[in-house]
Amino acid sequence: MSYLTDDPIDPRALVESVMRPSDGAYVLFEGVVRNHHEGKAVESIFYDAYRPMAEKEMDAIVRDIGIRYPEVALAVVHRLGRLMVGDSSIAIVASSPHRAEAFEACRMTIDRIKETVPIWKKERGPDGEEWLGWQGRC
Amino acid sequence: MSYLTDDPIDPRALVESVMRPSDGAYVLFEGVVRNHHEGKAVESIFYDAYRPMAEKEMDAIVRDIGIRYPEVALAVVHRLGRLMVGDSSIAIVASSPHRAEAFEACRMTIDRIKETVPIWKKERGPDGEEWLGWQGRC
Amino acid sequence: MTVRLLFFAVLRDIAGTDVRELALAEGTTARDVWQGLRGEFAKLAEYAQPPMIAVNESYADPETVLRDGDELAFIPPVAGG
Amino acid sequence: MTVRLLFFAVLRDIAGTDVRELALAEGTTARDVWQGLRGEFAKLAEYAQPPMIAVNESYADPETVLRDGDELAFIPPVAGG
Repeated sequence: MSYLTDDPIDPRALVESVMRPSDGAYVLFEGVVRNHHEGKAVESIFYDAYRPMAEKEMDAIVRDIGIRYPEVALAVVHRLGRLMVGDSSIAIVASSPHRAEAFEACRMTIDRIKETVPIWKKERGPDGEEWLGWQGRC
Repeated sequence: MSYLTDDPIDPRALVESVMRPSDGAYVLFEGVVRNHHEGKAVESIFYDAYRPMAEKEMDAIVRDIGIRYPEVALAVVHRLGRLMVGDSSIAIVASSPHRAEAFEACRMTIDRIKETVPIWKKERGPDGEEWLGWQGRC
Repeated sequence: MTVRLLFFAVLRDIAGTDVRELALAEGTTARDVWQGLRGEFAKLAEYAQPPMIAVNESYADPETVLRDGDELAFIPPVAGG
Repeated sequence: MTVRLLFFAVLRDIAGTDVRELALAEGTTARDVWQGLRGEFAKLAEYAQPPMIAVNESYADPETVLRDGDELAFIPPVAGG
Protein backbone atom coordinates (compact mmCIF):
# COMPACT_ATOMS: atom_id res chain seq x y z
CA MET A 1 0.00 0.00 0.00
CA SER A 2 1.39 3.38 -0.97
CA TYR A 3 -0.02 6.83 -1.59
CA LEU A 4 0.71 10.54 -1.82
CA THR A 5 -0.84 13.09 0.50
CA ASP A 6 -0.97 16.87 0.91
CA ASP A 7 -1.67 16.54 4.63
CA PRO A 8 0.54 15.89 7.64
CA ILE A 9 1.52 12.23 7.94
CA ASP A 10 0.04 10.13 10.74
CA PRO A 11 2.66 7.43 11.30
CA ARG A 12 0.56 5.68 13.95
CA ALA A 13 -2.28 5.13 11.50
CA LEU A 14 0.22 3.79 8.96
CA VAL A 15 1.59 1.32 11.51
CA GLU A 16 -1.89 0.18 12.45
CA SER A 17 -2.76 -0.34 8.79
CA VAL A 18 -0.11 -3.05 8.43
CA MET A 19 0.15 -4.82 11.79
CA ARG A 20 -1.15 -8.40 11.96
CA PRO A 21 -1.36 -10.61 15.09
CA SER A 22 1.44 -12.73 13.65
CA ASP A 23 3.87 -9.78 13.52
CA GLY A 24 6.60 -9.67 16.12
CA ALA A 25 8.15 -6.40 15.05
CA TYR A 26 7.79 -3.38 12.91
CA VAL A 27 10.27 -0.81 11.66
CA LEU A 28 9.03 2.69 10.94
CA PHE A 29 11.14 5.12 8.94
CA GLU A 30 10.32 8.78 8.65
CA GLY A 31 12.17 11.30 6.55
CA VAL A 32 12.07 14.71 8.18
CA VAL A 33 12.86 18.20 6.90
CA ARG A 34 16.10 19.18 8.58
CA ASN A 35 17.48 22.65 9.12
CA HIS A 36 20.57 22.19 6.97
CA HIS A 37 21.73 20.71 3.68
CA GLU A 38 25.27 20.67 2.33
CA GLY A 39 26.32 23.33 4.77
CA LYS A 40 23.43 25.71 4.07
CA ALA A 41 20.55 26.61 6.35
CA VAL A 42 17.13 25.29 5.33
CA GLU A 43 13.84 26.84 6.42
CA SER A 44 11.35 24.82 4.41
CA ILE A 45 11.10 22.46 1.45
CA PHE A 46 8.49 22.39 -1.30
CA TYR A 47 7.84 18.86 -2.58
CA ASP A 48 6.58 18.48 -6.13
CA ALA A 49 5.70 15.27 -7.97
CA TYR A 50 4.53 13.81 -11.22
CA ARG A 51 1.69 12.42 -9.19
CA PRO A 52 0.24 9.53 -11.20
CA MET A 53 3.69 8.31 -12.18
CA ALA A 54 5.01 8.68 -8.63
CA GLU A 55 2.13 6.58 -7.36
CA LYS A 56 2.81 3.93 -9.98
CA GLU A 57 6.52 3.85 -9.12
CA MET A 58 5.84 3.61 -5.39
CA ASP A 59 3.33 0.83 -5.97
CA ALA A 60 5.86 -1.03 -8.10
CA ILE A 61 8.49 -0.74 -5.38
CA VAL A 62 6.10 -1.98 -2.70
CA ARG A 63 5.14 -4.89 -4.95
CA ASP A 64 8.79 -5.79 -5.66
CA ILE A 65 9.75 -5.72 -2.00
CA GLY A 66 6.70 -7.80 -1.17
CA ILE A 67 7.93 -10.47 -3.57
CA ARG A 68 11.40 -10.37 -2.05
CA TYR A 69 10.10 -10.41 1.56
CA PRO A 70 6.83 -12.35 1.43
CA GLU A 71 6.38 -12.27 5.21
CA VAL A 72 6.58 -8.47 5.37
CA ALA A 73 3.60 -6.11 5.30
CA LEU A 74 4.62 -2.74 3.89
CA ALA A 75 3.03 0.69 3.66
CA VAL A 76 4.39 3.99 2.32
CA VAL A 77 3.07 7.53 2.34
CA HIS A 78 4.85 10.53 0.82
CA ARG A 79 3.71 14.06 1.56
CA LEU A 80 3.81 16.84 -1.04
CA GLY A 81 3.64 20.64 -0.81
CA ARG A 82 5.44 23.01 1.52
CA LEU A 83 6.98 21.39 4.63
CA MET A 84 8.70 23.14 7.51
CA VAL A 85 11.73 21.95 9.49
CA GLY A 86 10.64 18.99 11.61
CA ASP A 87 7.79 17.98 9.29
CA SER A 88 7.84 14.43 7.93
CA SER A 89 7.99 14.09 4.18
CA ILE A 90 7.76 10.30 4.07
CA ALA A 91 6.83 7.42 6.31
CA ILE A 92 7.51 3.76 5.58
CA VAL A 93 6.48 0.93 7.84
CA ALA A 94 7.46 -2.71 7.47
CA SER A 95 6.03 -5.28 9.84
CA SER A 96 7.04 -8.91 10.01
CA PRO A 97 7.01 -11.95 12.25
CA HIS A 98 10.79 -11.42 12.61
CA ARG A 99 12.74 -8.21 12.87
CA ALA A 100 15.51 -8.82 10.32
CA GLU A 101 13.12 -8.78 7.37
CA ALA A 102 11.34 -5.71 8.70
CA PHE A 103 14.61 -3.75 8.89
CA GLU A 104 15.77 -4.88 5.47
CA ALA A 105 12.47 -4.28 3.69
CA CYS A 106 12.06 -0.83 5.23
CA ARG A 107 15.54 0.26 4.28
CA MET A 108 15.35 -1.13 0.78
CA THR A 109 12.07 0.69 0.25
CA ILE A 110 13.43 4.14 1.12
CA ASP A 111 16.58 3.52 -0.91
CA ARG A 112 14.57 2.60 -3.98
CA ILE A 113 12.09 5.44 -3.57
CA LYS A 114 14.95 7.91 -3.57
CA GLU A 115 16.28 6.42 -6.80
CA THR A 116 13.29 6.29 -9.08
CA VAL A 117 10.11 7.98 -7.83
CA PRO A 118 9.50 11.29 -9.69
CA ILE A 119 9.37 13.60 -6.69
CA TRP A 120 11.42 16.78 -6.41
CA LYS A 121 12.22 19.24 -3.71
CA LYS A 122 12.89 22.96 -3.72
CA GLU A 123 14.74 24.12 -0.64
CA ARG A 124 14.12 27.54 0.82
CA GLY A 125 16.76 29.16 3.02
CA PRO A 126 18.03 32.60 3.92
CA ASP A 127 19.61 32.91 0.45
CA GLY A 128 16.53 32.01 -1.54
CA GLU A 129 15.13 28.90 -3.20
CA GLU A 130 16.73 26.13 -5.20
CA TRP A 131 15.62 22.87 -6.82
CA LEU A 132 17.86 20.06 -5.61
CA GLY A 133 19.81 17.84 -7.92
CA TRP A 134 19.72 19.92 -11.08
CA GLN A 135 22.88 22.00 -10.90
CA GLY A 136 25.68 20.61 -12.98
CA ARG A 137 23.93 17.47 -14.14
CA CYS A 138 20.75 16.25 -15.68
CA MET B 1 18.46 7.43 27.23
CA SER B 2 16.96 4.09 28.25
CA TYR B 3 14.52 2.90 30.85
CA LEU B 4 12.16 0.14 31.95
CA THR B 5 8.45 0.65 32.36
CA ASP B 6 5.44 -1.28 33.60
CA ASP B 7 3.09 0.80 31.47
CA PRO B 8 2.15 0.71 27.78
CA ILE B 9 4.85 2.22 25.57
CA ASP B 10 4.20 5.55 23.87
CA PRO B 11 6.44 5.44 20.79
CA ARG B 12 5.46 8.97 19.72
CA ALA B 13 6.77 10.41 22.97
CA LEU B 14 9.97 8.43 22.55
CA VAL B 15 10.46 9.81 19.05
CA GLU B 16 9.82 13.35 20.23
CA SER B 17 12.36 12.91 23.03
CA VAL B 18 15.20 12.43 20.55
CA MET B 19 14.37 14.53 17.49
CA ARG B 20 16.54 17.59 16.84
CA PRO B 21 16.08 20.19 14.09
CA SER B 22 19.23 18.83 12.44
CA ASP B 23 17.76 15.33 12.07
CA GLY B 24 16.66 14.29 8.61
CA ALA B 25 15.38 10.86 9.55
CA TYR B 26 14.47 8.57 12.35
CA VAL B 27 14.01 4.83 12.54
CA LEU B 28 11.64 3.43 15.14
CA PHE B 29 11.68 -0.26 16.01
CA GLU B 30 9.02 -1.87 18.12
CA GLY B 31 8.99 -5.47 19.26
CA VAL B 32 5.46 -6.75 19.54
CA VAL B 33 3.96 -9.83 21.21
CA ARG B 34 2.93 -12.10 18.37
CA ASN B 35 0.40 -14.91 18.42
CA HIS B 36 2.86 -17.71 17.69
CA HIS B 37 6.35 -18.93 18.57
CA GLU B 38 8.10 -21.96 17.13
CA GLY B 39 4.84 -23.38 15.86
CA LYS B 40 2.89 -22.89 19.09
CA ALA B 41 0.06 -20.47 19.78
CA VAL B 42 0.86 -17.63 22.18
CA GLU B 43 -1.78 -15.73 24.15
CA SER B 44 0.39 -13.49 26.33
CA ILE B 45 3.95 -13.07 27.58
CA PHE B 46 5.14 -12.17 31.06
CA TYR B 47 8.37 -10.14 31.00
CA ASP B 48 10.63 -10.33 34.02
CA ALA B 49 13.93 -8.52 34.60
CA TYR B 50 16.81 -8.05 36.97
CA ARG B 51 15.81 -4.42 36.93
CA PRO B 52 18.85 -2.46 38.11
CA MET B 53 21.21 -4.61 36.07
CA ALA B 54 18.95 -4.47 33.01
CA GLU B 55 18.95 -0.69 33.21
CA LYS B 56 22.74 -0.63 33.51
CA GLU B 57 23.13 -2.93 30.54
CA MET B 58 20.73 -0.92 28.41
CA ASP B 59 22.51 2.30 29.35
CA ALA B 60 25.86 0.73 28.44
CA ILE B 61 24.53 -0.32 25.03
CA VAL B 62 23.11 3.13 24.33
CA ARG B 63 26.44 4.66 25.34
CA ASP B 64 28.44 2.27 23.13
CA ILE B 65 26.26 2.91 20.11
CA GLY B 66 26.50 6.63 20.74
CA ILE B 67 30.27 6.36 20.53
CA ARG B 68 30.05 4.36 17.33
CA TYR B 69 27.46 6.69 15.76
CA PRO B 70 28.13 10.12 17.21
CA GLU B 71 25.52 11.85 15.04
CA VAL B 72 22.73 9.56 16.22
CA ALA B 73 20.34 10.33 19.08
CA LEU B 74 19.05 7.11 20.61
CA ALA B 75 16.33 6.19 23.09
CA VAL B 76 15.14 2.81 24.35
CA VAL B 77 12.24 1.73 26.52
CA HIS B 78 11.47 -1.86 27.51
CA ARG B 79 8.17 -2.81 29.08
CA LEU B 80 7.86 -5.47 31.79
CA GLY B 81 4.93 -7.44 33.19
CA ARG B 82 2.13 -9.25 31.35
CA LEU B 83 1.68 -8.26 27.70
CA MET B 84 -1.03 -9.45 25.35
CA VAL B 85 -0.73 -10.20 21.62
CA GLY B 86 -0.21 -6.90 19.79
CA ASP B 87 1.33 -5.14 22.81
CA SER B 88 4.78 -3.63 22.32
CA SER B 89 7.51 -4.94 24.59
CA ILE B 90 10.27 -2.64 23.40
CA ALA B 91 10.67 0.56 21.41
CA ILE B 92 13.96 1.90 20.08
CA VAL B 93 14.30 5.13 18.17
CA ALA B 94 17.42 6.38 16.43
CA SER B 95 17.39 9.80 14.80
CA SER B 96 20.18 11.23 12.68
CA PRO B 97 20.92 13.84 10.05
CA HIS B 98 21.22 10.93 7.58
CA ARG B 99 19.20 7.75 7.35
CA ALA B 100 21.95 5.16 7.04
CA GLU B 101 23.25 5.74 10.55
CA ALA B 102 19.73 5.76 11.97
CA PHE B 103 18.98 2.34 10.47
CA GLU B 104 22.29 0.86 11.58
CA ALA B 105 22.20 2.24 15.11
CA CYS B 106 18.61 1.12 15.64
CA ARG B 107 19.27 -2.39 14.45
CA MET B 108 22.50 -2.76 16.38
CA THR B 109 20.72 -1.64 19.52
CA ILE B 110 17.99 -4.27 19.36
CA ASP B 111 20.51 -6.98 18.44
CA ARG B 112 22.67 -6.14 21.45
CA ILE B 113 19.75 -5.84 23.83
CA LYS B 114 18.66 -9.33 22.93
CA GLU B 115 22.15 -10.64 23.65
CA THR B 116 22.98 -9.25 27.04
CA VAL B 117 20.18 -7.46 28.91
CA PRO B 118 18.85 -9.60 31.78
CA ILE B 119 15.21 -9.74 30.76
CA TRP B 120 13.22 -12.95 30.44
CA LYS B 121 9.89 -13.96 29.06
CA LYS B 122 7.38 -16.59 30.03
CA GLU B 123 4.99 -17.43 27.24
CA ARG B 124 1.42 -18.41 27.95
CA GLY B 125 -0.52 -20.43 25.40
CA PRO B 126 -3.31 -23.03 25.28
CA ASP B 127 -0.89 -25.65 26.69
CA GLY B 128 0.30 -23.64 29.67
CA GLU B 129 3.27 -21.44 30.49
CA GLU B 130 6.96 -21.77 29.76
CA TRP B 131 10.09 -19.67 30.29
CA LEU B 132 11.88 -19.22 27.00
CA GLY B 133 15.47 -20.22 26.44
CA TRP B 134 15.98 -22.54 29.38
CA GLN B 135 15.16 -25.98 28.00
CA GLY B 136 18.20 -27.94 27.00
CA ARG B 137 20.78 -25.29 27.76
CA CYS B 138 21.87 -22.92 30.40
CA MET C 1 0.29 14.10 -34.38
CA THR C 2 -0.11 15.66 -30.96
CA VAL C 3 1.97 14.91 -27.85
CA ARG C 4 1.35 16.36 -24.42
CA LEU C 5 4.59 17.57 -22.79
CA LEU C 6 4.62 17.96 -19.01
CA PHE C 7 7.11 20.14 -17.10
CA PHE C 8 8.07 19.50 -13.49
CA ALA C 9 10.24 21.11 -10.86
CA VAL C 10 13.16 23.09 -12.29
CA LEU C 11 11.92 22.48 -15.85
CA ARG C 12 8.54 24.01 -15.03
CA ASP C 13 10.30 27.08 -13.66
CA ILE C 14 12.42 27.33 -16.79
CA ALA C 15 9.54 26.77 -19.21
CA GLY C 16 7.15 28.95 -17.23
CA THR C 17 4.36 26.43 -17.67
CA ASP C 18 3.49 22.94 -16.56
CA VAL C 19 2.09 21.59 -19.80
CA ARG C 20 2.34 22.18 -23.53
CA GLU C 21 0.64 20.50 -26.48
CA LEU C 22 3.17 19.67 -29.21
CA ALA C 23 2.31 19.17 -32.87
CA LEU C 24 5.05 16.79 -34.06
CA ALA C 25 6.06 15.07 -37.26
CA GLU C 26 5.79 11.27 -37.37
CA GLY C 27 9.05 9.68 -36.23
CA THR C 28 9.92 12.35 -33.69
CA THR C 29 11.77 10.91 -30.69
CA ALA C 30 11.84 12.08 -27.08
CA ARG C 31 15.43 13.17 -27.66
CA ASP C 32 14.32 15.33 -30.59
CA VAL C 33 11.89 17.14 -28.29
CA TRP C 34 14.69 17.76 -25.79
CA GLN C 35 16.86 19.25 -28.52
CA GLY C 36 14.03 21.62 -29.32
CA LEU C 37 13.80 22.73 -25.72
CA ARG C 38 17.56 23.34 -25.62
CA GLY C 39 17.19 25.70 -28.57
CA GLU C 40 14.27 27.46 -26.97
CA PHE C 41 15.55 27.89 -23.40
CA ALA C 42 19.05 29.22 -22.82
CA LYS C 43 19.23 27.57 -19.40
CA LEU C 44 18.96 24.16 -21.06
CA ALA C 45 21.47 24.81 -23.84
CA GLU C 46 24.37 23.22 -21.97
CA TYR C 47 22.50 19.94 -21.36
CA ALA C 48 23.30 17.95 -24.48
CA GLN C 49 21.99 14.79 -22.86
CA PRO C 50 18.37 14.84 -21.79
CA PRO C 51 17.45 13.91 -18.23
CA MET C 52 15.43 10.77 -17.56
CA ILE C 53 12.39 10.48 -19.79
CA ALA C 54 8.90 9.24 -19.07
CA VAL C 55 6.37 8.33 -21.74
CA ASN C 56 2.85 7.68 -20.50
CA GLU C 57 4.00 7.60 -16.88
CA SER C 58 6.76 5.04 -17.35
CA TYR C 59 10.49 5.52 -17.77
CA ALA C 60 11.48 5.28 -21.42
CA ASP C 61 14.53 5.46 -23.65
CA PRO C 62 15.48 8.81 -25.24
CA GLU C 63 15.19 7.18 -28.66
CA THR C 64 11.57 6.26 -28.08
CA VAL C 65 9.52 7.27 -31.13
CA LEU C 66 6.53 9.25 -29.94
CA ARG C 67 3.01 8.41 -30.97
CA ASP C 68 -0.13 10.47 -31.26
CA GLY C 69 -1.67 11.09 -27.83
CA ASP C 70 1.48 10.24 -25.86
CA GLU C 71 2.24 12.04 -22.62
CA LEU C 72 5.91 12.96 -22.44
CA ALA C 73 7.83 14.24 -19.43
CA PHE C 74 11.49 15.00 -18.78
CA ILE C 75 12.34 13.92 -15.26
CA PRO C 76 14.93 16.07 -13.50
CA PRO C 77 17.08 14.19 -10.97
CA VAL C 78 14.58 12.89 -8.44
CA ALA C 79 14.83 13.91 -4.80
CA GLY C 80 11.98 12.19 -3.00
CA GLY C 81 12.03 10.77 0.49
CA MET D 1 30.56 -13.84 55.18
CA THR D 2 27.14 -13.18 53.73
CA VAL D 3 26.14 -13.08 50.05
CA ARG D 4 22.74 -12.19 48.72
CA LEU D 5 21.59 -14.61 46.01
CA LEU D 6 18.88 -13.45 43.64
CA PHE D 7 16.67 -15.79 41.59
CA PHE D 8 15.03 -14.75 38.34
CA ALA D 9 12.70 -16.28 35.80
CA VAL D 10 12.90 -20.06 35.62
CA LEU D 11 15.33 -20.16 38.53
CA ARG D 12 12.88 -18.31 40.77
CA ASP D 13 10.20 -20.83 39.88
CA ILE D 14 12.57 -23.70 40.68
CA ALA D 15 13.83 -22.19 43.91
CA GLY D 16 10.41 -21.00 45.00
CA THR D 17 11.85 -17.67 46.13
CA ASP D 18 13.42 -14.60 44.62
CA VAL D 19 16.16 -14.03 47.16
CA ARG D 20 18.21 -15.95 49.68
CA GLU D 21 20.91 -14.85 52.10
CA LEU D 22 23.88 -17.23 51.95
CA ALA D 23 26.42 -17.68 54.75
CA LEU D 24 29.56 -18.71 52.86
CA ALA D 25 33.12 -19.65 53.71
CA GLU D 26 35.86 -17.31 52.50
CA GLY D 27 37.06 -18.29 49.06
CA THR D 28 33.72 -19.53 47.81
CA THR D 29 33.26 -18.91 44.08
CA ALA D 30 30.10 -18.28 42.09
CA ARG D 31 30.55 -21.71 40.57
CA ASP D 32 30.60 -23.28 44.02
CA VAL D 33 27.24 -21.72 44.78
CA TRP D 34 25.86 -23.15 41.54
CA GLN D 35 27.08 -26.61 42.50
CA GLY D 36 25.21 -26.25 45.78
CA LEU D 37 22.01 -25.37 43.95
CA ARG D 38 22.41 -28.41 41.69
CA GLY D 39 22.55 -30.61 44.74
CA GLU D 40 19.52 -28.94 46.25
CA PHE D 41 17.21 -28.76 43.23
CA ALA D 42 16.72 -31.85 41.08
CA LYS D 43 15.74 -29.73 38.09
CA LEU D 44 19.22 -28.19 38.08
CA ALA D 45 21.17 -31.43 38.52
CA GLU D 46 21.80 -31.90 34.82
CA TYR D 47 23.31 -28.42 34.39
CA ALA D 48 26.97 -29.02 35.18
CA GLN D 49 27.87 -25.61 33.77
CA PRO D 50 26.27 -22.60 35.43
CA PRO D 51 24.39 -20.08 33.31
CA MET D 52 25.75 -16.56 32.99
CA ILE D 53 26.67 -15.01 36.30
CA ALA D 54 26.26 -11.51 37.62
CA VAL D 55 28.03 -10.15 40.68
CA ASN D 56 26.84 -6.75 41.89
CA GLU D 57 24.82 -6.19 38.72
CA SER D 58 27.65 -6.87 36.28
CA TYR D 59 28.49 -10.00 34.33
CA ALA D 60 31.27 -11.98 36.02
CA ASP D 61 33.32 -15.12 35.58
CA PRO D 62 32.13 -18.33 37.28
CA GLU D 63 35.46 -18.48 39.13
CA THR D 64 34.87 -15.09 40.73
CA VAL D 65 35.61 -15.33 44.45
CA LEU D 66 32.70 -13.87 46.33
CA ARG D 67 33.10 -11.23 48.99
CA ASP D 68 31.04 -10.26 51.99
CA GLY D 69 28.03 -8.20 50.93
CA ASP D 70 28.12 -9.26 47.29
CA GLU D 71 24.91 -9.64 45.34
CA LEU D 72 25.02 -12.77 43.19
CA ALA D 73 22.60 -13.76 40.44
CA PHE D 74 22.55 -16.58 37.93
CA ILE D 75 21.25 -15.26 34.65
CA PRO D 76 19.17 -17.72 32.63
CA PRO D 77 19.39 -17.25 28.86
CA VAL D 78 18.09 -13.75 28.30
CA ALA D 79 15.07 -13.16 26.09
CA GLY D 80 14.46 -9.43 26.09
CA GLY D 81 13.24 -7.35 23.21
